[in-house]
This record gives sequence, structure tokens and C-alpha cells, in this order.
Amino acid sequence: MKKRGKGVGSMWYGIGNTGLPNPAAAFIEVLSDTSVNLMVGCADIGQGSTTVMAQIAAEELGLSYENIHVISADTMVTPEGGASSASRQTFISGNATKLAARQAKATLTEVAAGFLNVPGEELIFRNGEIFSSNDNSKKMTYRELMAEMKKHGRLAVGAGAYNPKTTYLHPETMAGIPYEVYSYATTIAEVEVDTETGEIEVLKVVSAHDVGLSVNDTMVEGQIEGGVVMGEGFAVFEKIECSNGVIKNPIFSKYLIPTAMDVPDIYSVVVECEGECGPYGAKGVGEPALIPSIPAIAAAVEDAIGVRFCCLPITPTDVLRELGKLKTQ
Amino acid sequence: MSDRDFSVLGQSVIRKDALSKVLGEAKFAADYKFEGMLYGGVFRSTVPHALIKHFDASKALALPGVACVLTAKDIPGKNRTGIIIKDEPCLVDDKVRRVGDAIAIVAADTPEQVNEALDLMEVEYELLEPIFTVERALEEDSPKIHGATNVHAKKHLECGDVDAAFAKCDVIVEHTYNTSMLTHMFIEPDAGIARYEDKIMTVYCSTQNPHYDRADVAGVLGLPNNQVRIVQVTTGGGFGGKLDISVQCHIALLSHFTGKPVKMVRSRKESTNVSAKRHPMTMKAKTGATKDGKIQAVEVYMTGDTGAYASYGPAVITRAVVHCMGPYEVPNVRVDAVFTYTNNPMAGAFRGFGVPQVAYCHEGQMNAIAKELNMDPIELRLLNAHKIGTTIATGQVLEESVGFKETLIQAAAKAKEVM
Amino acid sequence: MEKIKIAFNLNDQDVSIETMPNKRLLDMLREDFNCTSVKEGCGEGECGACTVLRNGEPVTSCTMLAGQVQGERLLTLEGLSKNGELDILQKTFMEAGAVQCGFCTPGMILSAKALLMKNPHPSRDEIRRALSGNLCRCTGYTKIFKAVEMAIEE
Amino acid sequence: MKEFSFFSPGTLDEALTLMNQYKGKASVIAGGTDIVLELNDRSHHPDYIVDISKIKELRYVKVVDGIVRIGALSTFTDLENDPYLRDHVKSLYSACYYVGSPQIRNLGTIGGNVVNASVAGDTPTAFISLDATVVLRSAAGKREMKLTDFYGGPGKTELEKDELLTEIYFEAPTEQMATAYTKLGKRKALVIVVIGLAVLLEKDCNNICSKAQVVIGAVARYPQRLPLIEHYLVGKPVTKETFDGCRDLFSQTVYEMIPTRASVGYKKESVKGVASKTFDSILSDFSLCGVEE
Repeated sequence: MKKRGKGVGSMWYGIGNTGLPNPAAAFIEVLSDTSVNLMVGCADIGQGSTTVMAQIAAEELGLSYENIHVISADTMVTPEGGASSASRQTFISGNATKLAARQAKATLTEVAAGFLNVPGEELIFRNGEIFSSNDNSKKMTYRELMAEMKKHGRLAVGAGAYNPKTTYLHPETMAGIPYEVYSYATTIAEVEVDTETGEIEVLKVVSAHDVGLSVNDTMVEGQIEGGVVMGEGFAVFEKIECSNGVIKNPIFSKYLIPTAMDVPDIYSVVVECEGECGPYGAKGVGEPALIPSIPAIAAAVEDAIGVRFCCLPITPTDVLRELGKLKTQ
Repeated sequence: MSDRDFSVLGQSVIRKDALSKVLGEAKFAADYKFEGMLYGGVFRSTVPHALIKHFDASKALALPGVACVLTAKDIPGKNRTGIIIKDEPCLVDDKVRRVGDAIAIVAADTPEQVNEALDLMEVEYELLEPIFTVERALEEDSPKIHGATNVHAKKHLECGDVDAAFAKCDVIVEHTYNTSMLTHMFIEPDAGIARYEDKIMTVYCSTQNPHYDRADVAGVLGLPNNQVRIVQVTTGGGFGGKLDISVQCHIALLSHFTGKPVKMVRSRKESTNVSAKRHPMTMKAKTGATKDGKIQAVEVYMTGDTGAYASYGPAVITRAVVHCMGPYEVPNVRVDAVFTYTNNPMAGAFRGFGVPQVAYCHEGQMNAIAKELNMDPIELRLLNAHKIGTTIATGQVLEESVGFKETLIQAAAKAKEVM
Repeated sequence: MEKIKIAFNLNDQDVSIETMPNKRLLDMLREDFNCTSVKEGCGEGECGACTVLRNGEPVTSCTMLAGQVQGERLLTLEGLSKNGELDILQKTFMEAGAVQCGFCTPGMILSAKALLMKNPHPSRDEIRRALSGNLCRCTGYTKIFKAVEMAIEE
Repeated sequence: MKEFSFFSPGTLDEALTLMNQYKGKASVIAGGTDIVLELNDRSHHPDYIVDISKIKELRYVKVVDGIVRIGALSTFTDLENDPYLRDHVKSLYSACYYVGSPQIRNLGTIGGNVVNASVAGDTPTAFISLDATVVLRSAAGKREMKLTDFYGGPGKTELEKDELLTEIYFEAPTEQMATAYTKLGKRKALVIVVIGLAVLLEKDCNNICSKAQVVIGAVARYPQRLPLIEHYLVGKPVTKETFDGCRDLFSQTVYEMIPTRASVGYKKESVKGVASKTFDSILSDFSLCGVEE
């Protein structure tokens, strides 16, 4: 018989290393033709940090995304970025990028203010133009600004570094500030369990993530979908079999990860939330994407067949055992 | 939602790396070729815990095409690497601590010659008692894997008066949760290529952690940090599994000794066998609430097996302890955690650093409480959820960007629509 | 060991090579023809990163010997775009966000291409099955399905 | 990969000559999905490789005089795409449909699947349920044997070192027959079979089972006919109730096959579900044919 069940799982996740300094830095230069070189230490391993940094730099400078060329993770060229881990890069390297851009923009602002004859605070940099927030007619293009910079012998360069505001944790009680900010998420999963064979099918997963600000919806969804499927693996497929220190299943044919046939229909919900500490409020989603799907799927299996499981992954054998079907002959 | 009007943020622009990837032009580490390059390989232990009595590479060295075989004594700098604690030898010197420890490295003209050379290397072990469980590791008479204790890390978190709070609870649930050792299975196995470029040791590799790699390569070669350049090339996924050193130190050493570029590409099997794993954890949890559903106290005892080397173990235990009560206002918390060394595969970073494990535990507890109280699990969470002004167990007051309730509300709404 | 001569069609060009027989198709394509879009993820025909199209059908090049392609037509990702014009799937993979780390991407696009050549209007289930030999650990496949569906609509 | 000489004969005769010439020193490669892995990790290092994948004459599916003949070099995809098999030999069609992945189905051959005799092979289970015969050829001649006998001996198979398996054939199922194959695996694709169950059932005009060939794969070393189940079915009405009645017999049979194996608990229990799915398919096929009473 096939039985369906639903389950919910939530999580919180502190962004960056726990109660430790973990800074990252960025260098930026706006070139005379308005193209930009951005150098960040942050390694893009497929999660898309290079794109995120380019979007943040473009927003801060008021240029388009296409203007920004990112050089990343080359220790002879880029400053320290720390690890691409702990869902920290959008928050920390993103803040560093924003600070670097802001420093370059300070020089640009000074020159533009002189040229347009308005106070610097009034100036808005947007879509390749610089204009006064009080008087739209007072404006110049970025190209004009760069020509003006050249005339004055000024260079639009910036360096930024960011270290999240945390404290070391007390060695006995762990009191302190472990992280500057947290991401939150809730996942609801629906599964179908075959009570005769123990097979578990994850049918649908809704996963809602508070990411602060979504820098790029498609990429955030991509993280969530990938996380849900890895969570499915965690909950119902994956396990390293180790015997006497030897891994028995180090290959894809023996360590089973979900295939295109196994994945549920996934509904990503991107939740935004006001905050100042991240770049424009952005937090992290890389690891949060994975986490709540695990308890949600486990809870859905429990809901379907009415028994509790104490171990992950939940295998078909476990299902039949908990249903009382594996009593010895 | 922010009221700022952005021009670039929030837009689903096409990734910077998308075009080169859909064209197949993106160069991953294994795709690099340098003139005159050699291939490298690693001779690894097949036993979990042993002293090396004798190692003989003379037959391997006699093979045509073999440029060099290096062991620990050839290392010019420090023979210890490791993300947080430098406890892992680049090449085994004192003893073998796990199956897959690197004993020697070889460089040769072709991958086939590398394999033949590895087949011809001979090692004689003096076996030591291995430890495969946390329980055995904690016993007084167990052999010690590093130093004087097998306790790799121990943490205690406490706030409020847990015992008094439990005494006042209307409902208490207690369960033990176990999670398994897992592996990342990034699709690209670890790879890299190293050579001196203008006297700078330059390592092109698949990594999540280039600046850390730089320090470890410099340390092993005995060079200042600025004489080593790590270039992260297109990297085929990591999920935490490419934070530790993989091939970097080995290819740098081989290139240093041969004066030629050296490339190493791990097989899937080698990659999985020696990269860090997710810590298997056991969590014994007790959660108490009043009958109106307010969580009053949480107590957790957790153990984890960090395997032969620390890797990111210290980060995993700390993060797991901080997060193990979940995103809920819990005034009274007591957590104790112990991670031990064993002779199992090394456990380290894997997407979530212990939080996926503890989330299984705290959410299992929340669902159990909801069931006991016959409450909707979403309602129970909303009732206890973090909000602005919440004080968490470490004493931190949450001041901004706490969107938890919104995720509960929106997830429930979407689920109602589609399920 | 005697060298063998292999003549085949690679990405619409007739090619031939004299080579040692003890290499896999994967190695020959990568080393002798510089088709490095053909990736090795597992070496056991499981992950599909080394997928190429043989006479229009996806095959894993890590489970074939080089000599087995004598007289066959092979397509690797290098041969998919014509005269600088991207294939529709290359465009939709970019637009849908179907690419993350990119290691599975060449094989994934080729499997999708083989599907669309045979079945221009596949259902979601047919897409899933056609891609079931290509493992992806980053995307959760969902945006990849979407990319293929976008290519159908075009 | 160690060194070897490589031959790629274009005809069966050439191949058999090579097999004779290098008897015992040559390995055959067809799809290559298994052997290339062994060559690459050097666990297998023959002096000669005979690639038979270019022998076009061994790639066919045809029905001649009530016999279904399948050339050994037909791929899983070939069989899956064959309309006759899809409509009339569902067990074999399903066994091919669920193999590995598109890539493996495009490469892997039926002959290779049968000769490799992998515990977890899908098609041998289906073939045995069809009571198939294999044709073995060598330079010296040709011999035939039932697939059950092919797997019967003490070696891996009865295949001699100079022989090639060239064809598998079986009697075409009649209108009064239905076949089905169910694969239980740990996920939905790229999966090794945990239990494979193939059934051929014939019923008479009174809806009574007149013939039953039931084969279980991935339990014992080779797929096994289950005579107790077959005996139980024959003579009983072809109904859900009859099939439900043998679920425990399946369980008991599996238990007796592997009483000490760690997986016995799960397999003896889940086989009931596998049996139900298989018989549901048989029943639905019969009702589609319009021969339901």
C-alpha cells in the first residue's frame, strides 16, 4: 500500500565562522572607459559568488553588470577572501566589495560634485549616470565623469575589507556573539511510502528561505533546489559504509545520490528581510538551502507511516523494520 | 522587503561563467596542460593504524619514465597541514592514522608509469590497535591517535537553570538521533597542476580555499607566503570537500624536486577515500515545554567522530552546539559535546558544518512536542520562533534581519497551494 | 603493442589518428583532439560527465575504447554551436540558471540535445528519464529541466 | 590500462577466427560498459582485445515462425525501441527499459548482459522466464542450450574461450499469455537491482492458469526459476485473489534461498510487494487483451 505524509522542518544558520574573526577583502578600479576590474579573494566553486560580487559592485557604482570584470581567487592578484564556506561569501566578500566600490565612489563623487557644482551627498550614481537627487537637470554620464577624473589626475580605486562583528565565545559557557547575522528557513515536504517494499518517494518540497536580500533570484532558487535534493540524499539515500577504516562505497555506483528521476517537484520561496549588516541586507543561502529539507523529509516519512526514525538515512529496510515486518522467521 | 529601488540587485542576470561553461570552454584543473609536464601519484596506506617499519621504492625508481619518489624526509619545510589544527602530515613520518594516508609521492612521464611505479612500491607495517568507535576512543586504555587523549574537542554551553525549568514543564520529550558519515560527491574529482613561474611556485587547482592553500604549500616547501601563488581554476563543486588540502602540497613538492610542471588528477575512488567526510553524530536530546506550547528547556548531549585528523572538526562541534536548540526562544539550555579522533576516514566540512545533523535533532524534538500537545507543528514553531529582540543561548540579542516567522508563514501558504 | 588507425567523424569533420589502442575514447578525445569539454567524473559510466553523442545517441566515453569509434559520427560540446551561433540549449541553459559548477554541463546539454533530436516535444517525465544518466550535485536538476522545456518552446 | 593488441572484425567469421587464434588470451568487448572499467583499473589485462561491436549481422530483433530471435549485439535501446517487444514481450521490454541510464542502454548489449552473468543483471531474469535458448558459435561450429543450463555449470557460464554468444531466442508469447518484469532498486535510475522478478503466465479459455514461468533475479548467484510458485499458480484462476495467495510463498522461497544473508529480512518481505506489482501488470495486460472472463 502507498501512504502519503507531510512534514515540516526549520533551521537557523549563523553566517560566517563561529565566534572567530573571518575577514575578506576586495580591490576595485573603475577604468577610464567605465569598465571595472574587481579583484576578490572569494573562490567561486559554482555557487555564483563572482556574479554576486559583480552585481553588488555594479549597484554601488551605478554601472551596469556587464561593466564589471571579476578576477577571483588568485593569491598573487586578489586579496584574502577566506574560504568559500559557512555561507559567508555573499555577506562578507559582498560587504568587502561594497566597501571597495564605495571608496572608489568617494573619489568619483568628489570630482562629479565639483563638475556639477552640487554637494556630493546629493549625487546619485545609477545606470551609468550621475545626477543630483534635488535637481535632475544637474547630471553627467559616467564617461564624462571619467574624462573629468583624467583631467584632474584622479584614479577611481578602492579597497574594502570586512570582518563580521562577532566575539570569541567564553571557553566554559560559550557566551558571546557567535555570528553577526543568521539566515532562517522552513521546508515542507510531501512523501509517499510503499509499505510493502519500503520505498520512499519524495513528491513535493516547498522551501522558504529568509536570505535578507535576494541578489539574484534565479541563483538563490538554484541554491535552494540543489540543497533540497542534497537533503533528499541525506534523508533517504546516502551513507558511507565503512569497515575497519575502509570506505566500501567510494564510487557513484555504490554511493547513491539522487538522479534526475528521483527529485521532487520543488517550490522555492524567497523571503526578504530588512537589515543593515549585509550588503544591502543580503545574508547567505548556500548551506541553509540544504538543512531544513532533511528534517522535513524525515518528518514526512514518519507522518506517512506513523512511526519514528532515529537514524538517517531512512532506508526501505528501516521502513519495513519499523512497520514490524522484519521479525525473524 | 527593502524599500530601496535597485537597478542591478535582485535581477536574475546571467552568471559571469555561464557562457564558457555551456560552450565547454571553461578550463577545470584536469584540463590544463603545460609543456614537459609530469604526472604525479600518491602511494597510500592500506591499513588504519600502524608504524612504518620499512618502505622501499627502489623498483619504482628503476622504471623508465619515473622522475622521482619522495617521502617525508624530503620535505624541505613543515610536514604538517590542517585547516584549524596542523595535525595531518603531508607525507607520513611518525605513523599511519587512517587507510589512505599518503606515504610517498611519485612523478613520471605518463599516468601509466605512475600507476606502475605505485604498484612496485613496498611497505612493511607494524600494526597498531585501530579505533573505529567514539566509545572505544574515549576509554582510558585505548591507544592514543594523537598525543595523550583521543578527545579532539569538547564543548559545553549553558544558560538559565535547566533542571529547575524541566521540573516545571508539562511535557518533556527525549529521543536519541543518529546521522551517518556522508560524502560530498562533487562531480569533479580533486585535481591540480603546479610549476615554478618566474621563481614563484604556482599551483592551479580545484579548491574552495586558495588563501589557506597558499599557507600550507608555503609551509611544506619552506617558502615565504608570497613565493607561492594559488590560482583557483574553474572548480566543479565543493560543498566543503575542497576546503582541505588535496593535491596542492604533493604536486608542489614534486614540481619543486623535478623542476618540471606536475599534474595530479585523483580518481573518483581516491577522491572519495581521502577527502573529508561529514561527521557521523549521535545526539541525545531532552526538550520540555509548558502545555501552552512554550519551550522551556533543552538539553543535548552529542558525540561525533572526527576520524584520523581534525580538519574542520573544531568548527563543526562549535557550530553544532550553538545551533542545536533550533531557531527558537529557549530560556534554559545545556549542551555538552565531545568529538573524538578515531582511525576512521577524516571528517571535516560538509555543507552546514554540523547544523544539518542537529537540525534533524531539534526538528524531531519540535515535532514530538507538537504531537504530545496535539498542536500544529507550524503553530508551535511560530509560538517559539526567533524574532527581533530574542536572546539566544549564548546571550546574544538578535537585533536585525530575523525573518524566521515569515518563512514559516510563506512555506505553509505555498504548501497549502501545491500539496 | 601495435598502433591502430582510427578514422571517424568528430564534430562534423572527418578525422583520423594513429594511436595506441589501450586508451579510452574519453582519453583520446581529451588528449589527442583537445576536446576537454568531455569530463571524467567517475570513470565507471555512472556520472555521465563524459557523455558524447555517437551517431546522435548519448554514450559514456569512459566505458568505450578509442578503437570502437572507427567509422562513427561523434559530437562533443565543442561541436554543438555552429559558426559562432549558440545552440538553443546552450542559450536556455544560461537563461534558466541551469549551470552552476559546470562540470556536468557538457554531458547534460548533449543528453538533452539527443532527446530533442529524437523527440522535439518531450514531457517532464521524458526529460527526467533522458537526463537520468547525468548526475548533477549542484542544481537539484530543476533548472535543467526548465532549460530543456524552454528549448522546446522556442 | 596495460598494453594489448586490438582487433575489430567486421564479420562474425573473422571474429570467430580471431577467437580461435588467440584462444584464452583474447577478451571480447561489445558494449564495453563492464570490461573497459576493468581494463582501465588494470584488474583485467588480456593480450588481445576483440571488439565485436562492428559486426552488424549480430544486431537484430526478428520474429520468424513463432520464434523471437535477438542478435547478441542488440543494445538495450534497440530492444526498448522494438514495437514487437513492447507490445508482446513486456517482461523483456521492461527489463531493458529500467537498465542503468540512456548512455548505458545505448552501449550495453544483450549478449554482454547475458554473458557477464552479473548477479544484478536485468535481462537474464526476463530471458529465463521466457525459457530462452542461447546460441554459441565458434570456428568449430555452433551449439545451443537453454539459458538455465548456460548458467548451470560450476564456472561463470558454459561459454568456451573460443566461443561467442551470437543469439538468444525464445518462443513468442501467444495471445493467451502475458509477461511482466518488476525491478526493485534503491533509486529510480542508475540503480542496481535488489530484486528482479519476471513472470510469464498463460491462461486457458476458462481463465485458469495453464502455464507459469516465474524467475527471481538478484537473490541467488543466477536468476532462479521458482517451481513452488509455478506449481501453485498452475490450475488456479487468474485473479487477484490467486496472486495474493502466493505472496507468503514468495517470502518463504526467498528466505530459503538465502537464509543467512544479511539482506534476507528485507528481501523476503519486499518480494511480496514486488510480486504484487508484477501480477498487477499481468492482470492489467490480460484485461487489455479483452480476454477477461
